[in-house]
Amino acid sequence: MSALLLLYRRELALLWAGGGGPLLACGFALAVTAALPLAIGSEPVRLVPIAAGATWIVLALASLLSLERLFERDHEDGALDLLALGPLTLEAAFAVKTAAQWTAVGLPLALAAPVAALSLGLDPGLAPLTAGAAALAGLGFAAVGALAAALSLGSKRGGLLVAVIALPLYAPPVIFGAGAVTAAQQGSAPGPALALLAAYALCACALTPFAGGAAIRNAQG
Amino acid sequence: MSALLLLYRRELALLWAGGGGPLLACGFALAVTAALPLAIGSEPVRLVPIAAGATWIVLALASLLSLERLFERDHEDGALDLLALGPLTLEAAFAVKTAAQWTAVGLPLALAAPVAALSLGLDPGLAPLTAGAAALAGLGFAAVGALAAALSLGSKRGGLLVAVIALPLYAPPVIFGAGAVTAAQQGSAPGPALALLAAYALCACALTPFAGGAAIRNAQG
Amino acid sequence: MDIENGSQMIAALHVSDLSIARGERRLFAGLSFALAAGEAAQLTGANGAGKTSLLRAVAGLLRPDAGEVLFEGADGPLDAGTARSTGVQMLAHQEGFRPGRTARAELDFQARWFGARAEAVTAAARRLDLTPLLDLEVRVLSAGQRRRLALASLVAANRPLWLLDEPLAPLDARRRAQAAGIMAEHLNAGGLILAAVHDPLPVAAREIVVGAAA
Amino acid sequence: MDIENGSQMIAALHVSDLSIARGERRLFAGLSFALAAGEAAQLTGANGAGKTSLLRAVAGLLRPDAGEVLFEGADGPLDAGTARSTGVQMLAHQEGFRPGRTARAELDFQARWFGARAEAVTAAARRLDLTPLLDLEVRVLSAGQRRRLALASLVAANRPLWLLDEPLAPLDARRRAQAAGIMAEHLNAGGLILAAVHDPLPVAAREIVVGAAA
Amino acid sequence: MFGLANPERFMRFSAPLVGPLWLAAGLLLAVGGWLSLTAPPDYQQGDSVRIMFVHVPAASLGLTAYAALGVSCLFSLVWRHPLADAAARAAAVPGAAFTGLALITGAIWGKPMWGVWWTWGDARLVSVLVLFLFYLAWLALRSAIEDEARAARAAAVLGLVGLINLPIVKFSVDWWNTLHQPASLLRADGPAMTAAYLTPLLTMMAAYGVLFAAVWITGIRTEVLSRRLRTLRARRAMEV
Ligand code: HEM
Ligand SMILES: Nc1ncnc2c1ncn2[C@@H]1O[C@H](COP(=O)(O)OP(=O)(O)OP(=O)(O)O)[C@@H](O)[C@H]1O
Ligand SMILES: Nc1ncnc2c1ncn2[C@@H]1O[C@H](COP(=O)(O)OP(=O)(O)OP(=O)(O)O)[C@@H](O)[C@H]1O
Ligand SMILES: [Mg+2]
Ligand SMILES: [Mg+2]
Repeated sequence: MSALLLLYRRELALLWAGGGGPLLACGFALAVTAALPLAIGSEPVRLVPIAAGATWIVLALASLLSLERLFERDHEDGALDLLALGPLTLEAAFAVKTAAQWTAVGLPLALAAPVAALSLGLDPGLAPLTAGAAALAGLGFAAVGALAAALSLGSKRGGLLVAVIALPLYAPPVIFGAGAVTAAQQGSAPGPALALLAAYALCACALTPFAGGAAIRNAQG
Repeated sequence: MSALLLLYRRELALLWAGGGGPLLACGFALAVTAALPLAIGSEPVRLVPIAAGATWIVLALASLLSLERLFERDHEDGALDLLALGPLTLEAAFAVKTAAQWTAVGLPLALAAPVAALSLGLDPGLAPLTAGAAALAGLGFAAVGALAAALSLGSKRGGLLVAVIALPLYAPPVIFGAGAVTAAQQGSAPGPALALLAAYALCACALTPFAGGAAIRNAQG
Repeated sequence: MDIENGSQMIAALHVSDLSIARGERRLFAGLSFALAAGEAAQLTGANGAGKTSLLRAVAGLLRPDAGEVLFEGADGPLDAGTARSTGVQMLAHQEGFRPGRTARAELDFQARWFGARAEAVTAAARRLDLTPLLDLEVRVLSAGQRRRLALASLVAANRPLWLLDEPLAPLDARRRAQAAGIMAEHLNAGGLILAAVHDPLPVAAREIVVGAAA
Repeated sequence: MDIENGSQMIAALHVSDLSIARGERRLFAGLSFALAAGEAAQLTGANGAGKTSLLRAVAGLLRPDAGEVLFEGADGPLDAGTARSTGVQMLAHQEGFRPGRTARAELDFQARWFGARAEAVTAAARRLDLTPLLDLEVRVLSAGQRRRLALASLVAANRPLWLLDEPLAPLDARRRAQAAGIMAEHLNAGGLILAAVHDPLPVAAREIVVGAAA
Repeated sequence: MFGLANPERFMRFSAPLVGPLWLAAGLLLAVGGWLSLTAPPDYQQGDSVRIMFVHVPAASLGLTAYAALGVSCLFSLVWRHPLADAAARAAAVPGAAFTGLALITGAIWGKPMWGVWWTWGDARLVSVLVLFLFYLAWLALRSAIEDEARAARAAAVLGLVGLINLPIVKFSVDWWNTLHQPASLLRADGPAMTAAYLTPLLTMMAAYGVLFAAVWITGIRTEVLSRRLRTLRARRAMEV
């Protein structure tokens, strides 16, 4: 128990103070949202229909960015070896890292998501739904993102490899999340899409630790 | 002369085989473009007006992703110290790195840009213009991105800090580049926007080496 | 400074008929030795002979080609997984500290991760004269200061089996003497030390030659 | 194996009244010494005394607080920038090799960056018995093999002033003897060596104590 | 100016200024606020014209503060002026706040005037946003590097680079066709505005200016003091 907490606190500190940080993730998300109309034109007729979708893509990208460092730095400076010799299995350590990633990046992004969506012209009434769905999606992003980071350990390609592995796995949460908000925007029920989103996030959390643990063990040679 | 070439070949090899690589950058750009219609719906009325803008944002993001490693790895494993003791000034080394980044990431992305734009419904006749403008913008991205990477050396934040620094500097090429294509799409002349784009890229290439050299020297303490 | 954990404690290490290959190359084969509580062994051998690889295999970080690593407790054989997750600590070339964090945060995490109590961490830091350095980033520590930080985490966690990879190289003369004292104390308390070295360990230690000769 | 470059060649190094501070702390002050062609000096001092920092200041990688580092050629003072970019090579703890590239690629780049010709690189690799290792990734080399790769780049580039940070620590006995031979040869050819050490250098070298005493 | 290079001298010189500056800022804000509220409503804009008294000085000070930051960065980088980094740091937060305020009030004003909160086609608006992002990037970089001296120099380089944006913000209304009002105050042929608005506007400008001076000097003083504290602590750690 206390080992879980110890590791969780370390990971949180690393993500918070260094390696990304919620402020920077949110800043990135908001800046990209701000840049979007810049490039595609700012007429509401253009923006409103894509508000939900664009928000989700931005979320996915922002969660992607700090992922690379989740395991790689630990691998390079030998800390991953320490983790392997510690009181937790690598599977548990992987799960703790996922949880920390979600707390430090996913949740703050869930707060930034409604802001981004509103600035693109989303109906303010949909803000709570957007935040909730973003939090759920963030859980999925964190889990499959961490798996991608673990799989690309020790490769020469780093960041972009993580992105390329994670991106297809990010598609379902993006589709379901944006789908839920778009459905609500068009007056139909967001429930089904939300249920799919939740199912995806939970399955990801339940399954990725096993694959992730194996991936780390493999990278240690 | 031969030192320039030696360094350029090393940087190219690093970017090509490792740390990103044109394939991965292009893969990322195309994957995001493919995800866009998933999120915002695939009706041409939605896609066509944003084709140019979305392409440029995707380009900017893709050029952002591999930047972090441009100097950071060299800094961490001590290679930056070797560069400082070598036959070139750090300013020249910075310029060579920028050139390599452009060759390895900017130019391949310039080839991917028309593909991405066409898949979003851009008029095929505009493909050459898109590629040319993307190549120019890529030069600007490479220069100011390398500066951002050099400035954030030795920081605790890494990737996202690079993004936050680069973002305001990326705005002009995105605006001018997307502006040129959009202008052509709407039947007016892309010339003025292209001229601004070229001016920005050239100024960036001429000025950033000085700032970048100072930033590297500073990081070495 | 007695090593706790009762029956979970590692009382002996048996390496039998171990063989390790890296890439297409076999580093060594048929290496066997045993190490009992209170004993130290130093691995010697040419560069690239496989000392570091052997340490990693004992720690379970590298899968050997053939042969086995067995841990024995006071009451008989221990499960390798349990033994490693409660009884083994390794000090590698790369100490595993994150350069951007403070020495205090890193020592605290590492030592407590390996089971140290908070007071033990403070005591170990004081013992190794690290107290004035604890607020510095690990990045700015000198090579020897960093190594002392790693030693402090070993001392604080006080696990029975220490795997050390050239532990004394970056230390100055005074610190080497101090490290010798720490190792001797660990052995007296029933600990085990397996160290890869180029210069002889400053405590009585059996020599195990790794490589061609093995 | 004569050192070339005629008048550009560093004939002496003068460090005068140097003082270095890191963070809020002054490491040492008023350190002066000179080193002439064919001479070696070893920097000794406690951990954290500032040996590595001094080497970095000589290399121009660290701005000293006060004092100067002057280079002298055969015909008089040299511009520090030119002297450093043509005459100085440093071997730090971190050898500057990229783990994911092959030893061949890294040695080739590093040596030629410092001015070696292609044949010199091959000869140096052969001399240090690296030829069979050249196709491996740097990541998988052992600590000693990696250090030998760095020595090969020094030998191949053959710049006059070598700054070495604990150069021999990870080497086995045979390689230490070989490294001693290489250093002696460098000094005979008119080179200069400034090394931070904890164990004495295996060549005749003046001792410079860094830290409190200075 | 160079006489103040010495932090001691600056502290001595600025100590008696702090109180009066805050006082003056408070007074001017009160007077300016009253004048703004009692100015007659505009025949076209009605009461929303009052936003001008908040918006214009905020935008103007956002620019001025960046200029202060940029020049401080120049001093810090080129002459290693010991106060310059503290000055840059102390200018960044109020500068970002003023710029943010200009963005927000501009958006609020834009809704009744142009029918939209925000438009991306307008070079002035976009360049002000870029200015705001520069502030954020500067603050992020300045705080992301642990070593103070290094952080200061890296941030100084970025601050100098950001200076390029200032003329773009300032002259965007003249160089490009924009929705935004062209300069009506600082013009070659004198201000084009009736006295009824000019007086409150100028008072508010003065108030913001003095407020910025007060915040800035206080910030520099705090920075110098905390630096002294750090040095003291480090010295004590050495003695132990
Ligand atoms: C978010 C939107 C806006 C931004 C970012 C913005 C920004 C600026 C800036 C940077 C200045 C220049 C200050 C100086 O030169 O010292 C300025 C001045 C001014 N703005 Fe705005 N503005 C915005 C919206 C508006 C709106 C909607 C109006 C009213 C129609 C307006 C009216 C003015 C006026 C009258 C001036 C003074 C011009 C002068 O005398 O130089 N602004 N604004
Ligand atoms: N993929 C691979 N292919 C071939 N050889 C490999 C591979 N990976 C590792 N090796 C070799 O395995 C050996 C690893 O040795 P190890 O690091 O265990 O040596 P060591 O005894 O610790 O040496 P040192 O004294 O230099 O630290 C090296 O000789 C290395 O070249
Ligand atoms: N920002 C900082 N604040 C305080 N002290 C610092 C800072 N940066 C470096 N130092 C100190 O400066 C010294 C650097 O020493 P250096 O690495 O030069 O030592 P060294 O003589 O090479 O030691 P070793 O023998 O351990 O390698 C260390 O004592 C370190 O703690
Ligand atoms: Mg080894
Ligand atoms: Mg040192």
